[in-house]
Amino acid sequence: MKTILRVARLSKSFGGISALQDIDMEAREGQIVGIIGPNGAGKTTLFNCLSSLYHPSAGQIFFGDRPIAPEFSSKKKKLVAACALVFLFLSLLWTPIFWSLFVPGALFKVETVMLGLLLLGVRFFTFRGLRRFEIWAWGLIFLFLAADICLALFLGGRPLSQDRFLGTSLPLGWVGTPWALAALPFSLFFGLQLCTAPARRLFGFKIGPDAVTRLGMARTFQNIRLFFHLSVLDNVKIGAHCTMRSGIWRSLFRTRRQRAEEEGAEQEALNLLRFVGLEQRALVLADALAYGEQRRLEIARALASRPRLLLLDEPAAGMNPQESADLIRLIRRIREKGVTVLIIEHDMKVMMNLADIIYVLDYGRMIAQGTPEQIRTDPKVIEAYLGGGVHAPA
Amino acid sequence: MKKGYLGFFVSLFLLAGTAWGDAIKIPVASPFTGQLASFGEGVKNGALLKGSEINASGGIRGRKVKIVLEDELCDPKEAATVATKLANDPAVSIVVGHLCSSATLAALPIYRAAKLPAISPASTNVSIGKMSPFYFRNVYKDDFQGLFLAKYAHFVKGYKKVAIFYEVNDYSMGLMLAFMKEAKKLGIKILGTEAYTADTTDFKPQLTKFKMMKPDAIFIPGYAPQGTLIVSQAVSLGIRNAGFFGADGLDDDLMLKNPDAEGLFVTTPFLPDKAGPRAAGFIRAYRKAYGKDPNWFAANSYDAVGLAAAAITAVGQDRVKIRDYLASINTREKAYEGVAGKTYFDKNGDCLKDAFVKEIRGGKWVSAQKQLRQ
Amino acid sequence: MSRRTRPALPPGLIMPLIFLLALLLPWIPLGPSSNYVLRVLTTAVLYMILALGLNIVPGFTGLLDLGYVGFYGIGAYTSGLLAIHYDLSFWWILPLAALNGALWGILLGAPTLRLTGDYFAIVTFGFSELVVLVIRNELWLTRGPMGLPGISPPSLLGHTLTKDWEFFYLVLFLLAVVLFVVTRLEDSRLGRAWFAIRGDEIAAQCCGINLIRYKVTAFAISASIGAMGGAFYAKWFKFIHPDMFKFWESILILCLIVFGGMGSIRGTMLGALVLIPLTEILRAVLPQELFSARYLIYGLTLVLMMRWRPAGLIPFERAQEALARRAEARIRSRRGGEQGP
Amino acid sequence: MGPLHELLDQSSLFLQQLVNGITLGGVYALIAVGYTMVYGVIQLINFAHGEIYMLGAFLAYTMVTVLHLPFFVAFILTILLCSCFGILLDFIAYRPLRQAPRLAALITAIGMSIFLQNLALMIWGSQIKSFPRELLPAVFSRPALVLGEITVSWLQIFILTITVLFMAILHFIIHRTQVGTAMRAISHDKVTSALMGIGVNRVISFTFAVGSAMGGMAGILVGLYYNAIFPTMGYIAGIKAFAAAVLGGIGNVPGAMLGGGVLGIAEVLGAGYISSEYRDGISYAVMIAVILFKPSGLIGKPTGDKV
Amino acid sequence: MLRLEGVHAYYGRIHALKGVSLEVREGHICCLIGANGAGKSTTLMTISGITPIASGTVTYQGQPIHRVSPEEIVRRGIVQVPEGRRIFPNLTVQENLMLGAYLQRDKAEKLSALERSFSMFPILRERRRQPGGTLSGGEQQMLAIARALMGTPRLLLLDEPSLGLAPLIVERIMGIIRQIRDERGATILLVEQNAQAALDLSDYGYVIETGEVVQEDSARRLLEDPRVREAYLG
Repeated sequence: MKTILRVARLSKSFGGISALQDIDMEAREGQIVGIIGPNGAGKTTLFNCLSSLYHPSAGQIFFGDRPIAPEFSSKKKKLVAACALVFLFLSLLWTPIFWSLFVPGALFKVETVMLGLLLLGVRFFTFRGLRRFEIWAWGLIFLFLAADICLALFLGGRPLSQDRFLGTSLPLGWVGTPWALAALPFSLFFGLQLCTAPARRLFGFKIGPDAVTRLGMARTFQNIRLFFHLSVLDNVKIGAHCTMRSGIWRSLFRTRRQRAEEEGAEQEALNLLRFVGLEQRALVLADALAYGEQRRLEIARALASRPRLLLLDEPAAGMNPQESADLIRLIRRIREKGVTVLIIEHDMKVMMNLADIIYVLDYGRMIAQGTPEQIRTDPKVIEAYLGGGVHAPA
Repeated sequence: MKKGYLGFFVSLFLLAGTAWGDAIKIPVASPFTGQLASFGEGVKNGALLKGSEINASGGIRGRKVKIVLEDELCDPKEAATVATKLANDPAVSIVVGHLCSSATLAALPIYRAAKLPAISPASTNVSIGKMSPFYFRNVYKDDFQGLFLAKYAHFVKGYKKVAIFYEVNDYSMGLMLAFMKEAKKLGIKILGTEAYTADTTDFKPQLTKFKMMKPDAIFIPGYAPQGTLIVSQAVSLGIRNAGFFGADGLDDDLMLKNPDAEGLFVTTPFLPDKAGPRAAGFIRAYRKAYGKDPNWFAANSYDAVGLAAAAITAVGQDRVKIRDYLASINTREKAYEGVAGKTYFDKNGDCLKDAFVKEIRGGKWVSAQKQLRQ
Repeated sequence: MSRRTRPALPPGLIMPLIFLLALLLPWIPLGPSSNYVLRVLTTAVLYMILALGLNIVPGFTGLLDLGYVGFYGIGAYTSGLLAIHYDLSFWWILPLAALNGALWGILLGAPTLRLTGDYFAIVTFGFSELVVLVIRNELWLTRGPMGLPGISPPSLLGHTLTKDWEFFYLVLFLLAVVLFVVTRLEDSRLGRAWFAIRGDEIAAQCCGINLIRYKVTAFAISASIGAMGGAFYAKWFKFIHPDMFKFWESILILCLIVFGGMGSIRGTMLGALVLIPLTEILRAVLPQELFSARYLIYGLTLVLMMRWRPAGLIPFERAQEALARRAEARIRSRRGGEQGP
Repeated sequence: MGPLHELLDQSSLFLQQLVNGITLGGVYALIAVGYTMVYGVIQLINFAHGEIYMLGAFLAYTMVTVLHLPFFVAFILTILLCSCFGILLDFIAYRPLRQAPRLAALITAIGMSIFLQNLALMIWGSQIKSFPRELLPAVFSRPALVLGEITVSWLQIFILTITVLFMAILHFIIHRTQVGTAMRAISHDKVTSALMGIGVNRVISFTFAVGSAMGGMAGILVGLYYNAIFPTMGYIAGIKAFAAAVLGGIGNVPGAMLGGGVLGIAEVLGAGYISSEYRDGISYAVMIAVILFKPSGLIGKPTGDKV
Repeated sequence: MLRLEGVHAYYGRIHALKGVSLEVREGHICCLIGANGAGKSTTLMTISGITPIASGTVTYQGQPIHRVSPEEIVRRGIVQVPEGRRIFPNLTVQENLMLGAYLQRDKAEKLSALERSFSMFPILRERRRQPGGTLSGGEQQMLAIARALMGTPRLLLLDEPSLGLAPLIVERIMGIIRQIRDERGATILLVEQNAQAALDLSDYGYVIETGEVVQEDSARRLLEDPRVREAYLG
């Protein structure tokens, strides 16, 4: 069996309080993996890290062989910081010089100094963004280049005196234009370089939750997050978003391809709804569903993205025993479809007869892992879970 | 009032055009509310006065005249709606309006399409004239006024260095450009130009700059509400030995409340004491009706209504004929004798008129001792 | 579907029928003021277009956009400048204006759409003010406060449009185009993604929807519809002025969609159809001093609607139910087809 | 003119602009406090705050001119009325929407702002009003300090003193008193605050009252300083003050002070040195830049949204 | 002392309480156990007056309190320690505590209450100037309890005090709860998932499942009940 998910030394802290510490775990294809632990043990935080809603403070997450949360070695961090710093200094020096090339004496003008100071502030934050591996910071650099060019165009032919009605100014800077044009390919090249794959690999940008879903990891939420104002069918079709391709133009002209795709998605959504037992309710709005139905709809929506790994966050919460039993059967059937399932549950009973392997979290740490049998008898688990001194029935 | 239409949409639309019975309608479109309402008030008073005078002397061809006030807030959009309303009313054969140039420009295409002649008593923007053969005005253009002011500043006041503080609007900028053009010719040095927008109240940064330039005078080609603030803020900043002057936009009693504005002078198309004998009766009647002196808006709108009435009297209510009649008043000899001087039109429908200068002395508008004749 | 009430007419027929009625409108004899009525109706339809465009951002994706009038202005000035300097035909200008609107929509949207709701609203507001400032101050380009007079009227097959009914038909045609675009998008992958974003951004992300991309798309489409409205406006008024694109316009359009129902296409149109002629009625009914304060009523509308009927006259849910009904019909017909042969 | 002379001129120009900027900044700060406090407590951009500022100016004007009250009585009464008005505003417009989505509250705020602005337009008309000088304390119109070309008026000193004084008082209220602690608690967690027995609505009303009082006071001061009162004055000033609040870090009183100062100086220097046409644009641009690049402001703390 | 009868309440769209009835006697520690999402926290929130109830009654010392504002409920002596501690992280420990005595107008009284809580939780005295957010989980829980005690409650509602805490600390917290009952004479309603710990401590227990009370008995008997053991004790 191939490993589908691997988490290594994952830590996450919020403002000094660590919610997760050094979590190591893995899931293999076709398994049902359980994560248990008392409330507040950090289970949902772990899920949020997996689905990239949170970015871990340290550690790595691999989905298949793709890194979801790449770790930045200190060496790489230093490299990026150095690059950013060099760029910043260059652009700081460069802007006034660049301007003064076509605005006579710009280097010594109050305007240049003030604008320079303003840009200094902006660039400082860019620098910070760069160090934090935020992709927008690179976008900003792009923007700076564009701004310099625009300013060149804008200020180019104008005398910088207040008196623009007497001066003979041209609408476009005929002096600035060649410079701007010369700078354009350079900045384009530089910007494009950053968007290409090698650059991404070097700097290791974070990827968003949507990208994670497209890679094949879907999830449900502990407190149900459906699109309550939309119909049940549309909820599932939204789940199938990343399996579809048609964009604006195809939608506008209802091409045959788009219609076929829509039809297919609709059919598949109906099948999924039948799978979770909601076929009859397909056309009502989601907020008209009962609680248990909403949970099942969430699962259907997650399945619609054809995931390889499904994350279920306390799917049995708030269900009565009958409903939880149905749910367990449903999860088994999902596994039979070849989907790996990762479940958070604090209810041991559900997990014991469902999971192939169980990880136990407590207080942000992984305290045990193993088959349900091993877990049931692990003294550390019993202590954490049931409070000291009591032994669970074997 | 129009309360009677408080019924149905359709009946309202149907009736809106036709409910004034037999009287000849002369609509007057201007801002009667809003920021520029004080200008509109002069227009309103002048027009109503003329209307009642016509009626008192037996109306036009025996029919009464009804002055209909249309408020357009000096907003181009409103002006266009009002213009449509008027253009589609068959009872309307000529319009008096609009006051603001931007409103005029918005209404123009509509009047032109409806072949409805219009006379503006106050739109001074240069570009209006060429836009439509159906448009006339009995007020001078900005370029004339700016030129006149430059001459006055040079020959009468002897200013050498002038700073200009203009508002970002068509009126103000047109004036400024005309002034600067002439100033260059006359050798007045323009120290600098600064701008402000209508909703600004803090003029100190720009004024501080002027202060350091030490101008002989500051030219404020704007409107009175801002003008008075500019003057008092300038004085509070310590600009004491510079004069202030403006154009007809500053010609408002609002300026009089400001003790710092002493000595400020403006151009105006109409001066009660310099106007001819025809004006004396008008001024008397105006004082009687409204308890104050007429300003130039009142005089011009009084004349514009008079022109409209004269046209209707001459050729009846056909729009095209009225237009042709107005266009035929094209020499000084054929000119319409109004209270604000003779009015005759060039081929663009613009007119050539004298400008006068008045200044604030002792908290009152008085005509300047030296006037400049064209 | 408990709340469902079946309309007397098949739902697909209502819109064409209304259009047909509208087409007949100019020929109803309304006496001398019929042109005035037509002009008011043209304004109402123009605002329908604008409201449909704005609706895409706050209605479909749930972000408050206060800068819509900026795109409207950009469209109007694009149209005016192209008409004056290059003497292009309206049918070239229209797509170019839309394109320019979309371009600025993307430029503004890409960096700002990651902001949370309030900040986004403020930034878009700032943008629209900046647009007006630029229009007002860049004399070399826009003639600034002198306005842009002398825009040639549009023409069709060599015939220049001048009559009011011709403009009415033109704006109806534009409305039909916009309506086509909006309804098609509403019931597509794109529309669902927008609705998902409106419903719950985090869940939407976890469904594989790239927030920024779809928000920017929505913003660009909204902007280009606004710009189209502006292009028509310039050609219709033949004169444009920076004062026409003040913040108030944004509020007015927002008011239309809040009143009609954010996110519901029919509600949006209804809002425009009710509130725009209302302005004209107010002009006739109110004394002049009160008329100048008519925005008081719009402000009050916003407050009261939020308080008592936040979903508007035709709520978003109703629109979604209509979509579900359409899906139902689709599924049923498909089933019928399967069983047939 | 020698170069030395020119240098002197240039530097006194700069200093005078600085003085202008700081005064303007003080005014912005006073208005910004209202935004900052309300936003800090209930995370609502109270668009109508600018209108309270406008009302403050109009009320004082009416009291002085129509009711012929002495200026300082009018000053105090206006502040009181404004704070009552703030409470009323909260009660009528915002309280019913406390549980509603933020979009609804924001739209209500915009609606309220437009409503109030037009109400003022209806009551007082759109023309610019100004305080009659003879009814004001004479000291306001005298320059306090003339240093060469630099003039500082008593009014400027008065405005700055009041700004600094009230900022200090507010800082004290928020950090040293029980109701201030309650405000900070509510801003973080309304439910838990209620569980502590804090009357949440009452504290929010108090916040509105204090913020509105500041806004009203700013209105009077501005009315005096520029001598211009008109219905739309709250609109631009409100937006700029909001920009100042964001710049300093919204929800943070010293931040409002700092932001107001920085924005005021930036605006005045911008108008003085770069382009007076784009003066408002400078504030908008600063605001947009801050929101984009550092939404938490200069000295605010970043707050993450919880998933 | 406190009695809920047929209480229905909605949590957002969810019908969270479907006719809950329970009773807390003076001087008892009473516990409410159940799974996540069963409606335990909602029950406490309805008692505190935060969640409005759709139907049913809540009476406290013979008076109905379900239409009373949360503030008034606190004034009458019902104080809740909410789930997840919910201390104010940006306020210092001392400010947090002082907020607990918000309704107490008497300054001296407040200070003595502060002194009492410091003597009960010496660790808090050491950290009085620190922002609440910098405390560890256990300390935060103590702070939350101490804060509630500042209001000198007669009925203390505790929502999952053991949440996310290490077993040793849970034991300490449970000890403190008992101490509160014994020394302060407060009645306590405890909501717990950790059924073992809760039942060990309590006099009487209720089991709640999907918004309904399914079982009630004295704590000892519940502990021995096979169904409870099966469902909640693993």
